[in-house]
Amino acid sequence: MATEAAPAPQPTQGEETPLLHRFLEGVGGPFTFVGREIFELIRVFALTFFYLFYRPIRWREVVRQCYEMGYRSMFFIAVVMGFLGMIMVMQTGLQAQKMLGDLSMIGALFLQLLFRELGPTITAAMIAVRVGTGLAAEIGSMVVTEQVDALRMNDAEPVQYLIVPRVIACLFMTIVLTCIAMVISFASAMAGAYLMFDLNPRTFYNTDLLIWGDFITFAMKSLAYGIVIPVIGCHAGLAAFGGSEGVGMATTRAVVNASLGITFVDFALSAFGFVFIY
Amino acid sequence: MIGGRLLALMEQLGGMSVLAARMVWGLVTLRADRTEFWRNMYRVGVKSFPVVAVTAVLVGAITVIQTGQVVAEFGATSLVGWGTSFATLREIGPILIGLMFSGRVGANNTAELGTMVVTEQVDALRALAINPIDFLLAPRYLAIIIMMFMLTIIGNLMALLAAAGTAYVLLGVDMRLYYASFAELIELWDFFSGIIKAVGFGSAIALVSCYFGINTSGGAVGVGRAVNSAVVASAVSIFVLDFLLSAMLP
Amino acid sequence: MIEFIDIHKAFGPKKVLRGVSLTVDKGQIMFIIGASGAGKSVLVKHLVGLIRPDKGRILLEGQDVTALTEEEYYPVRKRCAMVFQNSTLFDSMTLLDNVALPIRKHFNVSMKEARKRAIEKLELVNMADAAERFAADYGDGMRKKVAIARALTLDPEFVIFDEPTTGIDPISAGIVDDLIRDLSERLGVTCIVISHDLRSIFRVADRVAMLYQGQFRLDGPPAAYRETDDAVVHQFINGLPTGPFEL
Amino acid sequence: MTTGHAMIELHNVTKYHERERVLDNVSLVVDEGQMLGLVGPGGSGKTLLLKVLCGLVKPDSGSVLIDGVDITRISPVELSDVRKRIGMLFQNYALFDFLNVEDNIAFPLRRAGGMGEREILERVNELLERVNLPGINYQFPNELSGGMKKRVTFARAVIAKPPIIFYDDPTMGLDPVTSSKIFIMLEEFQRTQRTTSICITHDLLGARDICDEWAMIDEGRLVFRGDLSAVRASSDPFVTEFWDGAL
Repeated sequence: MATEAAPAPQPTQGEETPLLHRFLEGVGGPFTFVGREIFELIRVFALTFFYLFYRPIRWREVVRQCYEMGYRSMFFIAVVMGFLGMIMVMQTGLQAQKMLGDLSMIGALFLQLLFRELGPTITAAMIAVRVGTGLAAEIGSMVVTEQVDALRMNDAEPVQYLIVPRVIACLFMTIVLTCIAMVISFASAMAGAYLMFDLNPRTFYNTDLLIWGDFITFAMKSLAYGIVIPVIGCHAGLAAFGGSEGVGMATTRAVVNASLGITFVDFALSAFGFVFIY
Repeated sequence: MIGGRLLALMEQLGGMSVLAARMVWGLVTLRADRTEFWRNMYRVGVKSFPVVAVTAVLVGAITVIQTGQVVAEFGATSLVGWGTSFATLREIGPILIGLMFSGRVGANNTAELGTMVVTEQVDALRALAINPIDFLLAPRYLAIIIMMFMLTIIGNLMALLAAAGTAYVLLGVDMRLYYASFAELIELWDFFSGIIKAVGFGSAIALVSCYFGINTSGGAVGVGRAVNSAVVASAVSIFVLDFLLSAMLP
Repeated sequence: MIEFIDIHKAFGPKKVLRGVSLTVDKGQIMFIIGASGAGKSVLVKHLVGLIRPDKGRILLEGQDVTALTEEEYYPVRKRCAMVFQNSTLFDSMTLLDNVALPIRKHFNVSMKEARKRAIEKLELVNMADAAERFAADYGDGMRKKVAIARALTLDPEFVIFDEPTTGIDPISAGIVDDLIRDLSERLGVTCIVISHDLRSIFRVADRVAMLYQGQFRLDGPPAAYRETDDAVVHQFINGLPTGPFEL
Repeated sequence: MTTGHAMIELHNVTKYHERERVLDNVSLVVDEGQMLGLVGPGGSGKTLLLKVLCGLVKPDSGSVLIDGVDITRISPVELSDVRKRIGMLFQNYALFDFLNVEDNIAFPLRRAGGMGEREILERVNELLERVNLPGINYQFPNELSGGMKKRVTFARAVIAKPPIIFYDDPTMGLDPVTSSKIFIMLEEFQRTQRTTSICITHDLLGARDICDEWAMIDEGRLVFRGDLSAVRASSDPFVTEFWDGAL
């Protein structure tokens, strides 16, 4: 429950110019908004973490959510990652041909980039779009039709009853989907390289550039995304209010916050990876 | 199952092309509502600028970390400027800004249209003998495309600045050197191809979000579902378009 | 006058209208009542082309308006305005702009002229002082009045009300009922009201037709409903829980 | 019928919504076994008052006593125990769309625990019989009509035999016949279980003879409290205008 904002202190000398007041509010506004948003996210995350160990987990619901999130978004992610593979190969191939003349290293370079950056981040972006919005829409409409209030009346805390299974399922599915997506992406890249620059797939597939650091970055990123996406999606859903318009706002908020969240985490972990691992 | 899904896909594509034709027709014959157009230009543009700006800055930094590091490995630190800005201008900028745009603008557009359909406001428009496509959809379609075009230009600029900054901080590449390699190796065409892609993404996002918005059904749950399918469809169309445009453009 | 001739309409397996015929004379307040989902608003939406019939014809002052294209329906809709159940005002605009919108779109007059006419219409429903406010600041009754003002901007001969008093409190419902009565007397507008609000039926209606299982069960003045011997009508009109009436 | 033991007490409860008082110093006492009708214009804070009574919303000031326990000053665990003794019929049904009718109705008992599965199912079927909806155990909420959903929500609210029940506009948007069936069900349950309950409604005609006492709320303030005869005797224009035609 939002605490009551303390009334603004009365200015001592004469009437405070409303312009200054409004200006400060204008400047401060976005920061307080972002601040409150982050604070609420941390609160939901802490609650989820607490309930993870406190109450029994509804495993049947987790499995159902895995199906809902994983299987249903498989086709969509496969298409996107397939195209991604081909696009990256085409771009790097064209430039490498123009600049360096030799194409042998494309495969290795692409694999490294895939592990470090493209694989986890782009898959997570797609999961944020498909699953993040889905969660916000589903939970948002449950809030708007007062189902969440009904849950609370029957001693089922929404975070524990609804969100914990979804977070676990999403975490698990993010890792699984990222691996599958990378295989698909690499396969289509290999095909692309063969078709466009008739580069022999065997030379395309070489892993000498891969170092342990890449696997660590990959694992860190997928784990982080796997938690960030559902928490943001569910939080946006829970904060919905006011009829169908509320559900609309919740879904928009989910996809924007999730995309921003992913970009921030990507930046932080890439910087971390760069400084420590390479 | 596969047949059913393909059939649904074809039906959607058909519906979208019909809607696109009618929207463009509404624009060409200037029947689209001006005040609605300017209102949307403000809402789409100004409201999504901060989000796009933050994404652009982070994208610039991330590009430097990834591609810069590869180029440095080859010892060609002078090429860092070229490497990152090439990738940003052509590929990563339009895609990531497009994804953020499809979230911030596309989802919002679908949600708003969906709510108007579900609360019978669209029926009210038709009952007042006002064509909803001319009044609601055509202005939004144009506003989203124009705003995507402008925001990508600004986004690219911010991404490059952020990239230059990160290159200096992380790789110690001097700004002047970064700018030199940028000015020397980047052709104007790299910049334009990125912008063409951005406009392509913008029109896809606008069309998809308007289509799923106006075809919403089934109360509050329907709005949520419409936004979900709109954002998914925008993401797919961004990558498909990117592939096609990259292949066609030199 | 308006004539519905033998209208059939089904949504998938559910047959909503089974050969319904009705004539509405000019200048009277016609109520169409029946259980929710009995097809009341479906029937009326045929008149303005929001729904197309499977079978049957609709005549508006002799002109056949059964299956026109969207463009051809525009003149029809200018003559038959419609007020929806949840008073569909556009939240992004002020009340004045809401009412000025149709004027601006149809009479290509300057914005100032459109606003002036809109104020006149708002005075009709005595909401003129709230012109610059937004819809969200007002309760259901007030919003409904503005929605009615907006429907009047095209000076229609017929106004259709889709459940005007459902889900709003008795005071606002009373205001809306008086407004409908006022429209009919002062402006000579023919009102078709879809409702299952027993209070407004006996307070305002000139003529009442009851739709039951896709057919008209009884069509006559409100008094006919008081002493009807038809068990189904009797049960419905008095809201008795037991009896032959089923959904 | 009332034993004079105060079951529900509100002492000058106030709630702000962005610097505006949506509940303004409300004080109310409902004795055990009594049924209080809560009426007032749309958006006057009726539903909010029920949510405060359920502990779903925390008031900014004032105290809320359920059977002598002040729920604004107890721990969440104790609060959930108090809630087990409260049944709530939500305005837009709040049926879980991921559960079928049987699981929806059985949900409170399964959550509370301490009862065998067989006995729970027996209780569910008995209630379905009572609301004359036998055999729809495996249907899902979206397949039901408005009236059916109301009855399923009612069954869910009363299955755990709570001593207190809150009804949030149980007959909104329903036609007269279904509304009176719902009211009959409420009254019959009220008589047999001797529950204390508050019923929000706009259908004064239907609820008139069911509620023992009436409370009227306008813009967050309690403006009237008394039984039907007090309503008839009242000179306050707000009361008389609100009730005209339904007395």
